[in-house]
Amino acid sequence: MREAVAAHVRDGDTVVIEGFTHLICFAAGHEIIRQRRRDLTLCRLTPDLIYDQMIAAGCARKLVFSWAGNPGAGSLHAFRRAAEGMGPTLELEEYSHFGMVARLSAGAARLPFWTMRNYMGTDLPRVNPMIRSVSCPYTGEVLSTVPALNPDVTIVHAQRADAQGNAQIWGLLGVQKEAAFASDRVIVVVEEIVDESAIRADPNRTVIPGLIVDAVVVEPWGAHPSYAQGYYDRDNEFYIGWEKISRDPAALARYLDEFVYGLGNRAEYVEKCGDLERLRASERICAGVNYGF
Amino acid sequence: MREAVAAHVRDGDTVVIEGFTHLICFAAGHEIIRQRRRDLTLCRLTPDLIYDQMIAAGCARKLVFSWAGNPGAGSLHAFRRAAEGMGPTLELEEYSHFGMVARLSAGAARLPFWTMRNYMGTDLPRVNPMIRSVSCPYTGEVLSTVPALNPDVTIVHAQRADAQGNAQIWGLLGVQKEAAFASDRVIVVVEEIVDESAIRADPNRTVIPGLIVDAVVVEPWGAHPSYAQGYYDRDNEFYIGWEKISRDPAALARYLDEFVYGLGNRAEYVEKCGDLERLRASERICAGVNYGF
Amino acid sequence: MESSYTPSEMMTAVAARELRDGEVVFVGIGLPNLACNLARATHAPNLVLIYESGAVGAVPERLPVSIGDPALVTGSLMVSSMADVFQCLLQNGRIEVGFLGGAQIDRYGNINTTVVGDYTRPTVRLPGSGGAAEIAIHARRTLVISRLDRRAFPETVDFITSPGHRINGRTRRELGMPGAGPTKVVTDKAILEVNPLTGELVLTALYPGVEVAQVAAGIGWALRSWDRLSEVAPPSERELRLLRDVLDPKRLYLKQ
Amino acid sequence: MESSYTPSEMMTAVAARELRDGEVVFVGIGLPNLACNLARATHAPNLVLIYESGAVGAVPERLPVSIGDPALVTGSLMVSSMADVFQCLLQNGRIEVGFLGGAQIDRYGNINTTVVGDYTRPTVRLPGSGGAAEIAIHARRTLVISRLDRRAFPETVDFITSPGHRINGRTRRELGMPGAGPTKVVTDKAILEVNPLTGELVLTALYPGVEVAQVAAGIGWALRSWDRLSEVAPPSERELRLLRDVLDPKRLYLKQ
Repeated sequence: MREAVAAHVRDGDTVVIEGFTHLICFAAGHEIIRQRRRDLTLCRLTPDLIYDQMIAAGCARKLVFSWAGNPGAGSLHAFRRAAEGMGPTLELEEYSHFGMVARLSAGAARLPFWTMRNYMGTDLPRVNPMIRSVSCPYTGEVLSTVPALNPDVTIVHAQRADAQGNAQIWGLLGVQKEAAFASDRVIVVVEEIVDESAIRADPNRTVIPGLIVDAVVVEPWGAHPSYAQGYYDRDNEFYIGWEKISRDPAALARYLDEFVYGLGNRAEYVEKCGDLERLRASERICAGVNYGF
Repeated sequence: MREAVAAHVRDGDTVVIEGFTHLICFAAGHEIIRQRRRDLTLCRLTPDLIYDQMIAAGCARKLVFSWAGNPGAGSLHAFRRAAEGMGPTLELEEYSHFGMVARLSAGAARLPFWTMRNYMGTDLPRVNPMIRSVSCPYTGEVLSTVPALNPDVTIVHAQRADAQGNAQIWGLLGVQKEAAFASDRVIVVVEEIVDESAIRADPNRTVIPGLIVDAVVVEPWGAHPSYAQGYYDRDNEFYIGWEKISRDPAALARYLDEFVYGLGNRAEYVEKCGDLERLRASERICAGVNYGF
Repeated sequence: MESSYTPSEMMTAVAARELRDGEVVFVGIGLPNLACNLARATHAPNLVLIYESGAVGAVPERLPVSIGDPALVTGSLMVSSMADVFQCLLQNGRIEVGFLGGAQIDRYGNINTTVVGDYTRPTVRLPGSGGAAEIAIHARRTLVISRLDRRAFPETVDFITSPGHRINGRTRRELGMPGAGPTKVVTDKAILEVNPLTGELVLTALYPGVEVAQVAAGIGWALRSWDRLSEVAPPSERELRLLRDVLDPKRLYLKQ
Repeated sequence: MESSYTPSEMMTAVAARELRDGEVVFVGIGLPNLACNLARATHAPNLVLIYESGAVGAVPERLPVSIGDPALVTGSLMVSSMADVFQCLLQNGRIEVGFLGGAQIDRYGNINTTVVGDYTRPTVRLPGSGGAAEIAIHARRTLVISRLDRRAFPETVDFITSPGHRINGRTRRELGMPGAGPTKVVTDKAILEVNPLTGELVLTALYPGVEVAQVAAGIGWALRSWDRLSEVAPPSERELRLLRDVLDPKRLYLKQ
């Protein structure tokens, strides 16, 4: 991970670490904090705890997002302090979920914009001039548009991939595929590396092809405290506990010292977290299908 | 199948029977011919033998397509006779594959058009006025557009589905998902009906949700002479043999009499075809994945 | 005390009754999720639960702690990419009921989940839209669940995240919105419904033992009400048993 | 007779040599498929084969009889929907080499697979574009495989299905095409390449024992050629052994 971040994440980059609740790559976020990247434009539908930590650590110049809360547990206070003018300045560019999905879809297709029937009656276009409109060449209907989002680097956490980065994901898929195809560089982080033959045995499960991947990193528990379907559950206590930590800048600083700066890598994090085994997933293995002909 | 076609396919309808080489529902096409539907607008990327037969049978008023050949074996002569003015008149509306995929993508999203960077330098827009252009509200770039395609009815063949039509497909996916979501009515035809629990055991395999499906039909070998991954191989001899049959209108009429009009249903077709077992797929079953948490 | 119940339990029961069997519902976490599962366990066994995270036909074995809980995936009918959720399901018009909540809901059902105060210099920065803007625009109808409070029901919201029935005097039809918007607001004391003629939220039904004045006290504008107000039945024993013993045994959401 | 070989074998070997290891190739059925698999078996083991049907990283265990052959899926790295193939792979610029053939190829590399004669009243109705139009526009470069024949190489095509290097005098750049287009035409007697200055296809290399006049005889315009023509090496023993014993043992495509 150290090498992958050093090689592919640069100061000033537009960075996407995607994963909707599922497979959020905290391992990569922590490494970016450790390497003290600066002036990043961080993009995610839900900034979540990972971007709250990166904002607190001073990595971010700008945030592009659609829902900035602590799902089911409260606020992202580092984000809120910045947004409410009580923290470091942070530029905000705000859409809805559909808008962010559309921006990445356009980026993946290498089109300059994406069309939606959306935003009429909302104040979002008033505060975000990048939400515009286009007239249908057939019906004349005016539809709303968002510009393509093409990150410098996208980091995707997957359950498994082969050495070339052919990555398979099951459970919630979020916008990882679109983000990866939209990006100039792609880092795939996985719970486990498998032999190419395991990928080839079930090609319909592959979400990201190795041909667009620049680096593959194995990082078990790399998505903790978020979850990896079939590997480990969400550490909900940590999410609830974050409310208290992030509310107090000093406590947040202590957390970063202890769990990020104070550690050399993810293995040390896993060890420091102690009993993560309590989150280990139960077995609900599905049947295979026949690819014969 | 008789009931599903009687209830959902009407004279004058815009009909899509999709499946790119894989899972082409000949069973539905034959039933539509048997029920003597007329004035249909038939849409498919590759009309293939099924639409060549429906054109010969007089079901079609118009064909919307992007590649009208007999893959690897020659021509679709019923189509050619019509197109070359030596058969019944058939209106043609022609795109490229990307254009047809884009039309169905727009239809599925219920947008009036879809945007592409395509067609510059080709003669297609000259002969098809529905290929137009739009200016990007951000870059000013002029991009090409195609109008949404929203069929009255789409027929999709899948390996399996539950009684509600939650359909799972593996192997080539073509544009079935887009076609189904774009359509007012959807008929799902499957090799086998499985219990809902089998679908729920592997939800990432589901391509079409039952909530958009109007009828579910079980029709083993329903895609013959095309194939169903994991069930049976393509009957390539039939595809090669079609060249000779379709070249001669009399021979084609005899084929329809013998294999369509002369039979009451798909079971009789399977019996008449004789030894289809030679096409039975070998076993290449993949491993399952863990959906536990 | 078997007849006593908390406001949350009442709101959940009332919201559940709004759902018809077989409907396709865009579900949120908390009370909406409980309402949907209560409806499934009672009068609407064929309700199809869809979460913006992509889980379709979810049958959560545990109370989901987030909209992307793994329990929503395990045993579901389909997992959709978010692009498909918003384009092929929501924009396609397949969602019959959406649930919305908000820090502010105004006279015309406009909802604010973005900022309290000025957008560029907010006193309170809220999470933002998430999928709320497009749900309010596309769902055939949306249900709002919110406790009465003058701050929560101002005359005008500070920011329109999710459009209601009048936006600067313009109707949803004039603005081209496919869905009917927030037709009903389920509060802790009463039910408000939109007056289709004026686009205004009006009082249409009271919970047992509630006076109109108590409701008006929690509303930031001159609340109008139907001449004849219906009284809403309290949660039945069965509803309460399901909520307490099966759906939220730990009282995560139903305590108050 | 071990040194003798068919034109198809020569064309396949020549096309295979055009592919570099690790390249991402949009493959067609027939000779292009054989050329890719020959390259994989010789100098380009890491070639990534993509079929418009959606199979990515295909390793067909048998000679595919169609672009959607099940053998292209079994053991492949990924199956993409066709929307992803055209938007995320082709339009995204990930395809480095595309293969095209055609009933007509003109002086400027424009290709016709749509109609012979007038579009509305064709003498021969051809299959149409399929993915050819977008491949010619987006693939970083495209290779054309076609036997020489005056009817197949007219001065001007009857219909431009896949654009070449000059369209009514306009260049690809002027028209905004991302890819380089058909840079090389592999025929049964020689290799034609585009002259980057004029956009015209010119003779650059001859096959063993072929005279310029024989090539010109199969071209419908005044064919220009480089001053110094290189001679193309015939298929090696190894190439022939692979083609005959492994890749097309039934001689489906290599007979003539």
